[in-house]
Amino acid sequence: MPASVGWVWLVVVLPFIGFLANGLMSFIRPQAKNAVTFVGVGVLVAAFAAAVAVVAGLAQDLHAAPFVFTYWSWMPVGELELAVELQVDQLSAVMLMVVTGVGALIHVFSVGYMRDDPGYPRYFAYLNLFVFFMLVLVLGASFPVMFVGWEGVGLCSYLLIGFWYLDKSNADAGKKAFIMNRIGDFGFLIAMFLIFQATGSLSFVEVFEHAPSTFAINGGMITLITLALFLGCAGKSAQIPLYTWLPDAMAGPTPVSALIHAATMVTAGVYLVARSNVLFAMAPISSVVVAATGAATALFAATIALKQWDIKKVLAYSTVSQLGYMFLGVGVGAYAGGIFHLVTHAFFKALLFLGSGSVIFALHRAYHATHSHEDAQDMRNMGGLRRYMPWTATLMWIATLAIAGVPGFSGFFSKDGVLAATYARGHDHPVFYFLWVLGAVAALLTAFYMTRLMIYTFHGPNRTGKHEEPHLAEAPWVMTAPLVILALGSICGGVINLPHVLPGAGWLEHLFEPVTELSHRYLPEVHLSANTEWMLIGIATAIAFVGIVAAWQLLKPAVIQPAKEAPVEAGIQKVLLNKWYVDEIYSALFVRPTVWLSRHILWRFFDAGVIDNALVNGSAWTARAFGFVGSAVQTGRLGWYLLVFVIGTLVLLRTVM
Amino acid sequence: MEVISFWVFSGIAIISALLCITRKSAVVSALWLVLTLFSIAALFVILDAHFIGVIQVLVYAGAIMVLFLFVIMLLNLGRGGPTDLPGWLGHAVTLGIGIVLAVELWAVTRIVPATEIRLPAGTLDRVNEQEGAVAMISGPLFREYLIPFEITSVLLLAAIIGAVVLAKRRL
Amino acid sequence: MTELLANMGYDNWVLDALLALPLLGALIVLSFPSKESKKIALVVTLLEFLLSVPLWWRFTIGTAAMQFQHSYPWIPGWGVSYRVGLDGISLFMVLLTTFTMPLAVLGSWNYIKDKLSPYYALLLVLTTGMLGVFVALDLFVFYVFWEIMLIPMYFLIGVWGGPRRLYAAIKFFIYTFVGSLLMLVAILVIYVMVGRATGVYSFAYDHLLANISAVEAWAFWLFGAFALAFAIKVPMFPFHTWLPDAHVEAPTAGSVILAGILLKMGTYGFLRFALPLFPAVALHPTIVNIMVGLAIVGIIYGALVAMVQPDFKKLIAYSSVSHLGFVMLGIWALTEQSVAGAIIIMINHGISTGALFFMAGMLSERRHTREIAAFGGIAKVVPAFAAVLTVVSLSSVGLPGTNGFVGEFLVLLGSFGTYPWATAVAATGVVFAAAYLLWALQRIIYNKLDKPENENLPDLSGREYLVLIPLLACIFWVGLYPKPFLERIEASAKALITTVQGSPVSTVLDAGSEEQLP
Amino acid sequence: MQAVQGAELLGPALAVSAILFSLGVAGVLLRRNAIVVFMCIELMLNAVNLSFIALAQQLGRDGHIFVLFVMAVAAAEAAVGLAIIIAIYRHKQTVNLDKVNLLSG
Amino acid sequence: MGMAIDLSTSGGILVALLPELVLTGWALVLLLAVAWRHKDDNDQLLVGQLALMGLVSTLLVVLWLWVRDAHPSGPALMIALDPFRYATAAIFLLGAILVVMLSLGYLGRERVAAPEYYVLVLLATVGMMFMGGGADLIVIFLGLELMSVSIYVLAGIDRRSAFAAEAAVKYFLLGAFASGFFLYGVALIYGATGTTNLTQIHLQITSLGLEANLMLLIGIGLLLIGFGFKVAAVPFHMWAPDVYDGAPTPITAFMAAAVKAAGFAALIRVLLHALGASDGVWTEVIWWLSVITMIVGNVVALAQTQLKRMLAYSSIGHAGYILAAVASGSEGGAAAFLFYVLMYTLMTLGSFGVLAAVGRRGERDVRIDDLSGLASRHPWIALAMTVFMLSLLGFPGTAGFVGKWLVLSSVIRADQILLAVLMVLASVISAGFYLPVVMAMYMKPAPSAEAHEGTQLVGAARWVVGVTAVLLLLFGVWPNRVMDVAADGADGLRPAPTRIFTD
Repeated sequence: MPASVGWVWLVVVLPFIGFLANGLMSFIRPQAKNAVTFVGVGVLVAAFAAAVAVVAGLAQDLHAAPFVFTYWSWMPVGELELAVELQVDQLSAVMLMVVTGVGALIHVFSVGYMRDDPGYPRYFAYLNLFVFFMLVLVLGASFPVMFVGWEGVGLCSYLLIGFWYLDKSNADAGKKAFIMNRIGDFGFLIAMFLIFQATGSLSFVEVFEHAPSTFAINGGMITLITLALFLGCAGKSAQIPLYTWLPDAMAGPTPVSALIHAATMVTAGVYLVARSNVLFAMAPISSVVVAATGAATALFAATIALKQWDIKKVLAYSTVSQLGYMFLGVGVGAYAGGIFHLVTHAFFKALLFLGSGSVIFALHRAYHATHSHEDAQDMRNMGGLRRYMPWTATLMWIATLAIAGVPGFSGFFSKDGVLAATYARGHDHPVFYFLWVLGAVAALLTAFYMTRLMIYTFHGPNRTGKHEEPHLAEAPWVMTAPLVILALGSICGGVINLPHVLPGAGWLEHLFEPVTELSHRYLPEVHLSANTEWMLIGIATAIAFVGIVAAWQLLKPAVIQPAKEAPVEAGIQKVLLNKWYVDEIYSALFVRPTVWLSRHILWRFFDAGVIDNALVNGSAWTARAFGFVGSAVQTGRLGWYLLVFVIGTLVLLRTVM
Repeated sequence: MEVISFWVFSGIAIISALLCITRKSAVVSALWLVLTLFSIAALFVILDAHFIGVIQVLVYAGAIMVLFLFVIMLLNLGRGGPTDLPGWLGHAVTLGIGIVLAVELWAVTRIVPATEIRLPAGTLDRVNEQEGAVAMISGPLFREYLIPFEITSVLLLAAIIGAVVLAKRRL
Repeated sequence: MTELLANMGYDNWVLDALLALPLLGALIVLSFPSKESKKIALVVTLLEFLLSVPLWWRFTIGTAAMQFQHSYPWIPGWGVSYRVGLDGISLFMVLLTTFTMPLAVLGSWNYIKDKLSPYYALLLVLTTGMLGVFVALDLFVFYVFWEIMLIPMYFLIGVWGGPRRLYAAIKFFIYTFVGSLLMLVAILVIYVMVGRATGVYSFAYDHLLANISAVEAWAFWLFGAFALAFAIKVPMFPFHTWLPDAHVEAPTAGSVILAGILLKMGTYGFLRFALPLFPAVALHPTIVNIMVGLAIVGIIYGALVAMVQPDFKKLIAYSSVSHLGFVMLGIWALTEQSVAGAIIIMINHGISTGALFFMAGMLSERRHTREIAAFGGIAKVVPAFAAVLTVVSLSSVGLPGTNGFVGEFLVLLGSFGTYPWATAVAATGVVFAAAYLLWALQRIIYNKLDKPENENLPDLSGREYLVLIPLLACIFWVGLYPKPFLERIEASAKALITTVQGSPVSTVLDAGSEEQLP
Repeated sequence: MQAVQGAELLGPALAVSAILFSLGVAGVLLRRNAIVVFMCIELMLNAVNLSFIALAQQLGRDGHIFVLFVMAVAAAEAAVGLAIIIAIYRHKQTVNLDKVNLLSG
Repeated sequence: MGMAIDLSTSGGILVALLPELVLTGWALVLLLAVAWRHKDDNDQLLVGQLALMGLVSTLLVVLWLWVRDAHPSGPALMIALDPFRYATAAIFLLGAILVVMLSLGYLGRERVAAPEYYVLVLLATVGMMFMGGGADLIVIFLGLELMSVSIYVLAGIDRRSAFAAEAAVKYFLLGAFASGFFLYGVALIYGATGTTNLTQIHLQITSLGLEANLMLLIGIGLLLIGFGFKVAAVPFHMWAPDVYDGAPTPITAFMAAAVKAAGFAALIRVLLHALGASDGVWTEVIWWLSVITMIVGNVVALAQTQLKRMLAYSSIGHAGYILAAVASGSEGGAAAFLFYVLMYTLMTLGSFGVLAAVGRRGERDVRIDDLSGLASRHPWIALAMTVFMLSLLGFPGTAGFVGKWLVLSSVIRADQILLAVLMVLASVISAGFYLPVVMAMYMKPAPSAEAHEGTQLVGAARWVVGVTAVLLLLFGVWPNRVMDVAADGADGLRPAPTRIFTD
């Protein structure tokens, strides 16, 4: 085994050290920003370096079986042999690179973005902690260890969404995210219990080895397990019906949205499905559910993204939609394809978020300078910004083209891969054609709303306001530099998994073969004929251009008014603006009834009323009441006493006779 | 002859007892009680307890009832103030209870002591003739029943002390 | 080190010393001026803790037998003897107790302002009472300790408690008294019947356990008596209503001890007595349905009711109902994982809920109110406090990496094999737990800092750090490396399971319980 | 002849004594005048004495002795009882028991 | 094999009766002392001290007989010579001693100028001793009357108090009424068995197979009524609260403890020794009496606000517990009774001692809440009271628990588990009125600054309260010796069916 692979523990530990150091700083030296920066960013860069080393070690034999490193025995009870162990294989290697790489860039960006925030050390502490947990998640060698990271990242997202906790809505958003994730985690737990019942183990290697011998293909057990797992994924990766937390999560600082709610954490679900591809491959029904959910989410979220004015909200729904694509991919068995889209998405979506971040940063500074309290995230307050921040504009255009699927850009290849795989499944079952259509439409909408975002933000007249205009300016290099790197990724990220019709195609797929070979037994890869592929490529290209051009033609940035004098929307637009009222429906259906039931029925009526008053105190009162009766009977009149005496006598004599 | 007299005296006893408990005036009640006691004394004699009969007359009808009357006079309850009898309900309840109790106690009259423990008929008469009415009592009283006899003396002492303590004028 | 102790005969006198030392301490406290009392109490409890620590190493892993066991006759004429011992279950209860008491003393340092000496004396007496319950191996002695510990608690609540302390105190007392007296009858019945059958009249646990078949006919009723006593103590729904009042009115240390240790006496009783003595009844379908059902109801119900409590201490109290529901589920599932998990939760609950009560106490020390609504946004003024509160809450929510997860995971994992549906329902408890704790957390430390009186709260003091840091340490120790705990528990858990499952399921209930009526 | 007589008088005597006893009890219940109540109690005692004598005729003279003691007891009680009644009269100027109910509850 | 006493000789009788004789003698001495000096409190005090000496010396005599294990060489006529007699006598004497100690200061404070008080206490004790030691129904009856007559007077001895007078008249009329029934019972038993000697009655019943003889049964019934009154068993209890309430506090204690104990002693001796053969009948009756007594007593006590009445009702409840022991119909039950009643005497005397210290003029007006804040003013008194309350409650660590435990196990050994359950439920109820006393003393603030200023334990009362409290704790932790003694005291009380004994 190449030695450097063994350094994987270092990758995990470094961010944790950063967390401890910065956490300490936040209490003792909140002002020492340079030290914090050094530690916070340093550990990430170091972790990235270590990760590179690990992957390099792995690269010596790309078909090696997974390396499992056991550190200590965690919960050994009876047949349960649970240890804290990390697993390095091709899949986790890719994730490792994404997490540490993108993570490092976003840390750098944050240095500029959070510069003036009083919570600077705390911010970096949380961010480092997040990376730590994310690494545990992707490197964990068993479901429970993965679960540690799984909930850990949830915690960090909770902390970072509510980073500016003094504003109730932020705290609410954080709580909402955590609880919704918990609903998913419930599924994850159930899945683990089922797996343990079935296989008697929880470590990936053993479970996947035993799976074929343990489960009947398409059997009830395996289906149940995978569905439960997918519930977890839906929670973590914001799929229908548990997606509503993600848009609210934008309450956190923008780099956080980029790192957690676009690039890494939210993709954990996809990773989990890919990781347990064997199980899903053995449960076709669940796979279809996954794919269908993905497609539906992709389309549904895209529709909402069409009418959002908050720039981050647009990106948020776009993220949900893109995650839908990834699930569509892994759902149809294109595990490599799904992960591929995950990687490319990590690049361009992070880029978009960070770009919007610097836009917001600029507006914020402007409004701050003039002490006005406009919404720095509302696109209606932007417009024509390319004149003030050319770098950002250009870079974001690159990302937009990528996500819109313009040929040559990374997003094109990954999205096309997913759609092609879906189409290919079509001859197993027609439903996949339908899913493909959904995906295609979603792609169209994607192109449309992304263009819309760009137009309203960077083109047309500026709507920020007279006094603010002079203050609008490009962000500092520390923020733009990461964008450049990400832009490179967005452009040429596609090469790692080119379509089969191109030379050197499917590198990632080959890379993943050791991971996915088992599943291919049940879900063999179907290769489309070259013509079909070319056709699909053509359609995808067409869709992209149609979307972009349509937006360019239809939308007139000139007619938009700034947010404060903007007219009230109506009709379908209003519905879209209000995200199909899903939040309202949920709260009316689940949240408020539960609270009402708990407060009035369970607590006030049943607990306090029935049990405590009626039964507990009631019995006491009854006893006392009898006591008062008894002492009322004690009238003090001898005649009465004698009467009682004699009656007692009669009864007693009756009994003895 | 004895049987008849038994029934006669029993009748007297019962009737006068009834009157005793129903007369309004305490004095009258007391006098009726005296009559009851007398007839009970007579019954004692009929039942071969001559000495006891005599004592009954002396102690009860004589001493104790006199004491009662004395107290009644002392507290001058002679001419009754308001009656101490309850209303019809009280009477009814009392009557009911009395009857039930009588019925329950009546049961014992069906029982005859086991023959093993019964003396041959007329034993007491014979003892009476041999030892005389007094010796027949005094004998066992000062032999087997010495201890109870002594206790009685202490009892009476206690009673005297008590009566004195409670009744003496000086506080 | 341990050898040295061994040479000192540590194993033979340690339990007696643990029981005697606090009583001695109580006398010393009473005999000194009251301003010294808290120092003395601290010293004594610390000594007690140090004394108990070596148990950890001297305890022989891998055997279910009672260790450190010995006995002296007490009332030989009646087969009563002072008999004590430890196994993998009681070991941790004892350590938990000795660990909690010094913290309890520290937690009362400024909170208690008057009648100091009696207060600390009672704390010490309470220690003996609780330890006695956990180490007693003679049912008579067990009962005596079980009752004795009521009195100090009664006074702690009644004298140093909140506004409704009188009500809470007497409620606590009588509630517990009902159960325990019926248990006394049950104990005596067993004693008499076993005595009749064997000719040996003795309250010794092992003797009664060995000949328990003598009470076959009565098993159902006897189990009922024991179960009632323990269920009230646990407390299981619907016998829980004394808990909120007692918790809310008790002084901080009182709540901590109540939650941390007293409640465990109930679950411990199930583990030590109710199940081993009456396995046949305990495994009877009807009983199983009732117990598991109540456990689940407790989990969900406790969580939901906790969610809407305006009073922080009440919230924690109801959360205890929920947590101990997991314990009961784990106990009744009777798999190695679930039983071990149950015991781990018993430990966790002592640590996490104890910490929560300490922090609730710190809040009310600062603001003289426990209303959640009275706070908000205080993370800004007391960051350290907020951080600790967050960690503790998360451990109580069962976040992986903290102790809470280990316990709940093991219980659920183990129970799932036995009662899949019940466990699935119970697992939803983790969602509700997140709901009520995070909501409370948000309303206390997050949101707008809109109450002027909150704007200059002092942050954690050195003493408060002293209280909290050990608890935090345990939270992560148990969370990350529970192996040492598990390996000490395992043998006893396994033994329990074999004892219980080794016996045929009772037919008492099927025979129709009418003719079982006395 | 005497045997016959004794045998047949036992039952009646017990019956009479039962009736007298019941009458005594009834009197106690009926009357409110402390002294009369006490007299009724004396009546009960006499009823019992009658039983003793009747039984003694069959079982031997122990019964007679018993009656003797009962009389002594009655005398003692009479002395004390009347003293008590006088005492209560001193406080209340009445011996009507319905008036004697300071103590109750 | 201890000393055998021939009761057919007058010498034997003298020895057998020695305790009673000694005590009576002392009573006469006291009488002389009274006649000689009855002017002021000091004279009264002197008489009291003499009474104390008398009681103590009698106790010594009793113990001497017990230690020498005096037993009759032949049949026990009239007076029994067995451990049960000695044990009960010792208990009565102990009770009387404590009562006298309480009274020494009390009478002076309440200005009860009647030195005969002590004479009557002594005579009452003699009566009790005959009740506990009578081997013949006549002796038991006379003892009962001797005790009653003295107590009637003692209840009303405070002649300035209308309450005392009322208590006396109520107690007297009901008592005389009840002894009428008792006597009838004796008559019928005599009629059924032809004898009044307990041993003979047993033999007659067994040899003639009279177990179900109707006359006997009714006799037993009437007897139980008589005893039921003395021990204040519901429904024959109605007198108790009023009389306890009105009587001077030490006498209340005397009635609650010693008088009740005497009633039980006689009851147990008669039932076990003479009527054991037909226990099928009386156990059932006693079972019911026990249940309603413990329930009514405890429940009604819940409603009391006055401390004295509360204690009165609680003593009814305890009568119920002891009846449960009787219902077990075994020597174990008798032993339990001995232990329980001893401890109960201690608790009762102690708590009434505290009551006497807190209150004035008969202590009728002392409400439970009047104890508020006592702990801060008089910590020791409060502590003692707490011990008494917990002991009455039957809480582990106090002798009350051991007593309750013995009763329970005797009941359970008799397979009357339902009775045991009811008993513990009743004692749960009792927590509802014992705890508030503790609560008031410790958990409620004193109503005013000058509250409890008058509170003090005068003279010997201090010793009574202190010693009883300490003993209760001691016997609560280390009851062995007393339990053995109690077991010895009940030994051989119930004759084995096969024991033939020659007349």
